[in-house]
Amino acid sequence: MTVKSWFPHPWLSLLLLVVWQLLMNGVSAGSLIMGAVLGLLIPILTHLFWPDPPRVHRPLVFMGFGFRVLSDILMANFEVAKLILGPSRRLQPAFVVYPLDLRHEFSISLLATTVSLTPGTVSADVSQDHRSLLIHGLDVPDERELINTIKQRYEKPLMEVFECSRT
Amino acid sequence: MESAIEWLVAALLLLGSLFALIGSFGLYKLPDFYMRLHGPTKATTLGVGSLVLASVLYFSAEGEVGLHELLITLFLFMTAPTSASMLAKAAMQVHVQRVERTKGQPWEQ
Amino acid sequence: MLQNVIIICLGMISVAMVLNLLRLFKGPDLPDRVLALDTLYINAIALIVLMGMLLRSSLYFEAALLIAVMGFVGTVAVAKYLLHGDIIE
Amino acid sequence: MELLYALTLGVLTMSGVYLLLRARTFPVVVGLTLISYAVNLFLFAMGRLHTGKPAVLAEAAEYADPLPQALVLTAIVIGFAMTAFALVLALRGQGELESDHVDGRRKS
Amino acid sequence: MGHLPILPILLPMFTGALLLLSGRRGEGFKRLLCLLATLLQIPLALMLMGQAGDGLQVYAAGNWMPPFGIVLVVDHLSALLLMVTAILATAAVIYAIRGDDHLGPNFHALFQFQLMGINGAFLTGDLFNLFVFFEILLIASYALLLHGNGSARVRSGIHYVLLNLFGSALFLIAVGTLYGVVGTLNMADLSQRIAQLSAEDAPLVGAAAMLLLVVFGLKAAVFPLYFWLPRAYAAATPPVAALFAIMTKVGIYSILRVYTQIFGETAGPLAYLAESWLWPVALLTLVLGTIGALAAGTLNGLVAYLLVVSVGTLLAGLSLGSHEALVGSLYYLVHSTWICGALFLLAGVISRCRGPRFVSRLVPGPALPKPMLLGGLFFVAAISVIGLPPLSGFLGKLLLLRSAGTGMEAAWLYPLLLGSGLIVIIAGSRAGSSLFWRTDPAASGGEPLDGIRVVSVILLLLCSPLLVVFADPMLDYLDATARQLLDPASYAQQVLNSQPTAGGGGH
Amino acid sequence: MTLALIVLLPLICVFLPLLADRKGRSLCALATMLAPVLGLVLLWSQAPTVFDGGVVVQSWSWIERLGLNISFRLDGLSFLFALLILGIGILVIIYARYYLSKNDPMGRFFSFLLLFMAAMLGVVLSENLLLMMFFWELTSLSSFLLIGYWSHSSDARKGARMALVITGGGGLALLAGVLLLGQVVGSYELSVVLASGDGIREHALYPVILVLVLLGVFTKSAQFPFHFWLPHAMAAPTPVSAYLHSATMVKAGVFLLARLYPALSDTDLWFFLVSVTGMATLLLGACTALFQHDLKGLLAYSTISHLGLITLLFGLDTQLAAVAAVFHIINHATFKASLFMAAGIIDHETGTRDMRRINGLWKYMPHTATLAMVAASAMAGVPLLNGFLSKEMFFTETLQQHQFGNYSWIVPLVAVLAGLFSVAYSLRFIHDVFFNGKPVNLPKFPPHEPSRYMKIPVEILVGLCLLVGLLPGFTVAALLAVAASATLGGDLPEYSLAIWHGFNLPLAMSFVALMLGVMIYFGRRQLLGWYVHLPQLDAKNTFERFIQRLVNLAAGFILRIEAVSLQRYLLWMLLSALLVSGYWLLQLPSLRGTVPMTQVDGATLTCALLLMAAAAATAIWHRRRLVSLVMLSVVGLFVALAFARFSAPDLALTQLSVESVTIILMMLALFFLPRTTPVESSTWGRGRDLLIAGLTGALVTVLCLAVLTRPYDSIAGFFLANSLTGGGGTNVVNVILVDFRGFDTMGEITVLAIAGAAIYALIKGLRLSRPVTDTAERVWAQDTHPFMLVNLSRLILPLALMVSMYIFLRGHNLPGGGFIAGLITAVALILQYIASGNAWTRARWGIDYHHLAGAGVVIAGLTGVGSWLFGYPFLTSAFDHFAIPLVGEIELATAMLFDLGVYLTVVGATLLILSNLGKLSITAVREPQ
Repeated sequence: MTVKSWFPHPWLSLLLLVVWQLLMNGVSAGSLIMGAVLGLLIPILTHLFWPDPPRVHRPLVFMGFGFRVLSDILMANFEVAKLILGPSRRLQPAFVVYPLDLRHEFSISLLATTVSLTPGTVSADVSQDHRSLLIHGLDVPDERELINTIKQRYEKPLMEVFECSRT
Repeated sequence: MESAIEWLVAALLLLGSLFALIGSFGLYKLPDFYMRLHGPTKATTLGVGSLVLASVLYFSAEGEVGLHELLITLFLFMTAPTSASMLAKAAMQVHVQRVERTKGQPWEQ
Repeated sequence: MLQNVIIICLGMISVAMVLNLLRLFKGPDLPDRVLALDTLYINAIALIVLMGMLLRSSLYFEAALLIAVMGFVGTVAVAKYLLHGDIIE
Repeated sequence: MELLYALTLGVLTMSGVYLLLRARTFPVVVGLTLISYAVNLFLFAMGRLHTGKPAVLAEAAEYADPLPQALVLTAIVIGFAMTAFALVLALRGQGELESDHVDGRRKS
Repeated sequence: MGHLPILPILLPMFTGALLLLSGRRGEGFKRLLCLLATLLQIPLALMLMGQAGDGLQVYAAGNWMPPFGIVLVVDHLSALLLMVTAILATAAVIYAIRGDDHLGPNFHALFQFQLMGINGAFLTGDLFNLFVFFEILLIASYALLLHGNGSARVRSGIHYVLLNLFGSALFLIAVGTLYGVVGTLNMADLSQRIAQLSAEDAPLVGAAAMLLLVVFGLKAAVFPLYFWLPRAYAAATPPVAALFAIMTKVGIYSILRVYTQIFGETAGPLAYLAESWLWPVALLTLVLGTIGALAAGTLNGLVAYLLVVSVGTLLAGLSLGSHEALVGSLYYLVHSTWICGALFLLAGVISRCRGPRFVSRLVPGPALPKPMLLGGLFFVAAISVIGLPPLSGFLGKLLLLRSAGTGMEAAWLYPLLLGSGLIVIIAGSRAGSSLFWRTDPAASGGEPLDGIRVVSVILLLLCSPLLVVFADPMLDYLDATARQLLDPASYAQQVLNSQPTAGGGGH
Repeated sequence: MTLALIVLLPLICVFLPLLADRKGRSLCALATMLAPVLGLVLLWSQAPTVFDGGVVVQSWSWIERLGLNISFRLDGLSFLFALLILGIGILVIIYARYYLSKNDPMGRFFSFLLLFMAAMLGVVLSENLLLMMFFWELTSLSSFLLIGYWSHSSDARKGARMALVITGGGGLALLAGVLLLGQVVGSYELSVVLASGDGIREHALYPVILVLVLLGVFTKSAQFPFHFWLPHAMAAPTPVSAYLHSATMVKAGVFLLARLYPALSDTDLWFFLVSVTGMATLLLGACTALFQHDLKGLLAYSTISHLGLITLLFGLDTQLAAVAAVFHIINHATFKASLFMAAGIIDHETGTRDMRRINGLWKYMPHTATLAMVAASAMAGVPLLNGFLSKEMFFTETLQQHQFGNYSWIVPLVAVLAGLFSVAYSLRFIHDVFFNGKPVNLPKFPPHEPSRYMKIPVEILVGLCLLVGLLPGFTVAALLAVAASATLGGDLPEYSLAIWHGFNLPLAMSFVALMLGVMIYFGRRQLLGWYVHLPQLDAKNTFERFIQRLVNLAAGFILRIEAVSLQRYLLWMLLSALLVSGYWLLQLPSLRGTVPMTQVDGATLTCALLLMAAAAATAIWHRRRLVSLVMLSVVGLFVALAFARFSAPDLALTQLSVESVTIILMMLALFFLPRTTPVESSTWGRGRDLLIAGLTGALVTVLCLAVLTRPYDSIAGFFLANSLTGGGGTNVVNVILVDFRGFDTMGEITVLAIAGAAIYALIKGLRLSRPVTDTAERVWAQDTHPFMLVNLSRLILPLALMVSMYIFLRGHNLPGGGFIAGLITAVALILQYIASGNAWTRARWGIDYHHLAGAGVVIAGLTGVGSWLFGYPFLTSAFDHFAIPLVGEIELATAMLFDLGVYLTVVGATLLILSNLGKLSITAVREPQ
């Protein structure tokens, strides 16, 4: 029995612990103990379903990424609201094929999620070989710019957080 | 209840509801499926997000400090993109109509 | 004041729901309808959160949470059906 | 409110019964589901309609009647089991009779 | 503390769950377990029948007293029906373990759950709990009806299931309305509260009660709700069909329970509200069942219609409402359940011997093995079910006819009941002579005769002469049953005055 | 005990012949004879009492409330009949021993015979009328078996069925009559019934009773118009005919006439019905007999005619007529039994019964011929034989009666007519068979005398005919006297049994009958020629055709009203529900009660309207099933919102989680089903459905509104008050579920577990064709495991488990509980199936869901049983608070353990259902045709 089999997803365990505190709507000794127990038990129970968990290398960068996404969401919301309320004739929708540098499944899906969460873009599909992402944009005057923005703002930090060893 | 918080809650509420409404309006108004797909993201993100925040503030002010409403947003952030992607894939499979000026092609699977 | 704001918000969400349902009826394709359903679920979350505030009760939180956790399952199921037919192959 | 509620149930029931009277298994099952929604709402309403009085004990002075709620919970679960069974039976019918007609007719 | 009243429910429940747990191995073990659990029901039922003499046994689940908690109430009627079920089920299991259980998975578990549902329906004193047990027995019956699959079963199964699903919806509406107006679910409490109902609310309760009648009527298979039955029962595997002989009786039991105990003489403007509807319905059922029996093209079909006839007959008796009529009906109920069960099993035996080409179709087929034995059994069963002497059916009919007096009721009942008897004689003699006498020498038969299956038939058939021989003690018991049923006030009092078990700990 | 023994002995010995069959035929016959011989001895032991005019009654009470006692009665009449039954029975047994061929299963024959004998003895010896009914129907049943003994022959089968239907049906009428009689009299004991004749005759029900009883009598005794079964019963082996159709079974009817004579007779109705029927039968039987070519057919019609004669006698308004009737019963039994036996011998030796072929047998079997000729002469009423005596009495009585007023002369005329026919057919029997040239084409040739023992019974019977005919006073007088006096229930009128009464009118009638009969016989060829031109009414085929018509009609009718159509059944059900509940609702004084309605708010109104719209859309778009399904889930969502709106968070949660599982389920099912529904019903049909649907909707609305606006007083307060103190939880709904009404929940999870097991059974072996193209007729996408979904599902599983844990743990105090938690877990797991496929998931989660479901039920059940250890009833809950360092105070309740059972069952059953449904597409795919 290795540590790994007893503690297969450290980050997941942490996440679960936090979620439990949120669920209990407060932190107490009882909730911490229970959260810890569950945070240990559930990953053991379910790790077979998640054979290839991601490794987080730079948690701080990740947090920064998180805040950036949140603020982007806020801004994009207003922009898109304008687009929606304006005449839809002027909109320039587009399908954009976005070439992926990320390789790990989890980070790719994280990127796709991010793209979808920021209004104005929706990641429609991931190619079979996981090399490109199909994005639909509500109003895309310039595809290249969109790709660049995503690369810079989202893919790069994710690369740092999850896949720095490889690059 | 302190009025500052009250005002803040009210603002958040209105903001959230407004965005939810705009999202649904987009869903109703936009001309093709792929464009309509963008509407609900407003509702999920800012719409529900602000409402949840308002709720957290509101109940905290009432004395029930707690952040558990945030979990709603957490889960929505996880699930909404997935369903959007699934729907887009489905739409591509069934070849729904899209406006002609759309640049690029959805790829054939 | 807050009560009134909440009621106004409820009205907005109601309108949003009506719009969703209109889209649901209009279609024209199944993905449109499912998308409308999905949005309806999200609006329902909003509605429940508002209701909880209106009634000053946190007892409705779980309902909203549950929609967030499970609401998409239906969407996913229909989408997968359209994609692949059998949703559990 | 009560009138609105009752009317809603009426429409639900009506739609359900109309579907129930169709000749194919799937619409019938959908109809039964609608009817069971209506019935659940009906049973629930027998504790009368209350706003903001969930039967979770706190300092409140008044609570909704918890008993119908418990009954409805049971009814929902049972209804779920039954719907599942009916659906699978419809499949069995399709497989065995090569038709989804409720009477197993091949051609209408 | 006697836990006896709940055992008839718990025993099959645990057995069923264990059978689910025991996986796919150990078929022999499963059979043994199922048989033992079913056999144990007989002494349980007998003990309860014995106890019923000391007055009502009220068992409060969770130690919550009525009207708040759910109570099981053992009175003469429920104990009697438990016994009827136990014996019928035993025979069905004995038949089933010779191979019919392997036509599909999970047979024994479903069988036990079915018993649980039936027993629960007989025991419970709570209207909503009755619904729950109805659902248990229904879902188990859906599965059992379809056991073995095949197009005929699926076809009639779809009808059976969908009709009953709608029936369940009506049940809930009715229960809901009753609760919404009266505010309680316990039958005893209902009966007391309905006695004090205002005239303003009475029609609402009346409507709910009549909806219940439709639901029970569907289960009991009365006109015009019985149409699903003949095809479904004829298609079911023999042990299942045999067990189902009690299912219609569950409906009748519920009618009896609800319309004598809740809407009995104490119910003011609602007193006996079902009886005026039941009388014509019962007679129509009797007539249509008889016509169906005459038209039946298979032995199974014939038996299924005979079941409908028996339902009509005993419902007619019940709607007469008098003490005497109740006694007669109950006697007939016991008799018809066992004999129809026996006939279903016998039809199964015959079908097997005639092979899949002929099964129980009433056409010349291969000669049957041991014609004296099989023919004799059929003869006895037919006599009994037709109501010819010297077997129990005759006594049952005598009791019923006698209780009709000499008035208007008799003028309807005599010709219909006896005319039905005559038609059934025709149908029965045609069936018998086709199956046993008109053999087709060219046809090749099916399986050889299986002794154990025959034993199961004999077991049930033996009940018929025994019912005649021990008619007097039996009627004494039924007399007490009827007295209890016709005294709803004392029933309500006894149930509501029961005391919780005191002791340390707990709440 | 004696009387009971007489009846019971043959019953007890029923199996003896079956056992003895293998040991040899003679032994078998001897074993059979044991019972009647013993019975005869027992009967004889009672003779002194009977001949002293006494009545032996022995009774045991049996079912008192029914008035059904085991009581037997022996008086003159029953003595006479018992004697006939036992005596002739013994002779028939001897005869049958030689009659039956080696191929016939003798044991079976004799046990049927014993059964019949017991039944017949029961009929005549019963004191209780209900008891008599037992035996009465038993005679029909056992005769059915005897007639159908040669079951390979179609005639035998049809004859048997016909006899059963007619006599059995008559028996049912008789039963009704007897029941009514008993209700009128207040007792079923004969002694009481016979003593209350006046009361009966004055009762309003008397005509009904009489008609019913006579129906029983006439069918049994083959009276017109029910006579036709008897000739066809001749398909039975001849010993059966000799026994049943001469001496016993057909006599049961006239026995009953005699038995109930004191109670029912002596009214105009009785005399009219009985005598007219008797006359018709007498004449019809005698006429028809003449034209039969079948030996036994002739005898059968002759029997009918003689039974008619007896009936007629009972219907004449003189007391002496009844005496004559009893006398003729005795005589007919002896000569007819012997004639049947003789006919059987002839049949046996020649292989045919056709009189056109059997001729001139005198040459081959003179001994038998002599016997038959004597018996036939007795039948014809030739002087010095017993038949003559009773016939003289009969003629006398026809002249004595005046019941038809001016038309009374008809009766003697009919008597003479019948007499001359009876002479003619007797003559035909003698002349055609034994003389009249040579045998034609006999199957067995040459015929010869049967074995010695076969003739003994005939000899004995013929001897009796002679003895009675010659010396009536020494032989039969005493028996007749007691029997007749028992019949009349009082003193006997004056009569004389002398052979010679001097030249009188009856003698002249006899003479005329004899002469004319001979003449008719000689003119038989013309008559026969005339007869064949008459339209032939074959009763058997007519009857069969009638029954077949009846069956076809029934089948057509059943098909019409039961028309295999679920829609029809549902309509019936809906209409019944509407009718019965509408009947009461129309009596509502006012739809709205006293409670005022609450205010509607905008959001609720909108949601309600949306709910209605979605529900209607589900129905409107039902042909496009996917669309309909999407609408359905909208409805589900709004229902959940409604629950939340009206203070039921638990329900909202449950509804939501059930909703998602239902959608998955329906999608799974829809894959294999057609995607659209064809248009099938007509506009009219749809309109009708809409109307019914609307009415049902209205019913629900009315019920709902009426209840909602009325005050009520419910038991809910108890739960609110005791939830915390008694159940240890603040979420009252949950406490009700796991504690107050935990028993319901126990049942509910059992339903789930059953559904799982049932669906598993239903899916097993199911083969379905899999659609190869999608909704737009394109091939399905190849991407079976969508990338985003796979990744999401992996993350969401632990989180969802967490949530479900949370929901589970808080259930007792806040909205939640085992059921919802179970569904969340199930959905999270199902998501794995959807995302990654069945095989992938199964490889990682090897649990048999049967076990999970079963374990859940067992845990919940054991929790309940656990309270027995503390002396409490099932499911009594216990809870306590424990202080744990650091964690603080926690509450542990048995209800939680119970809830764990619920949780496991829900997970197990749901996954059992869904994963098996999902498996369908891999395991059981059949390519479309």
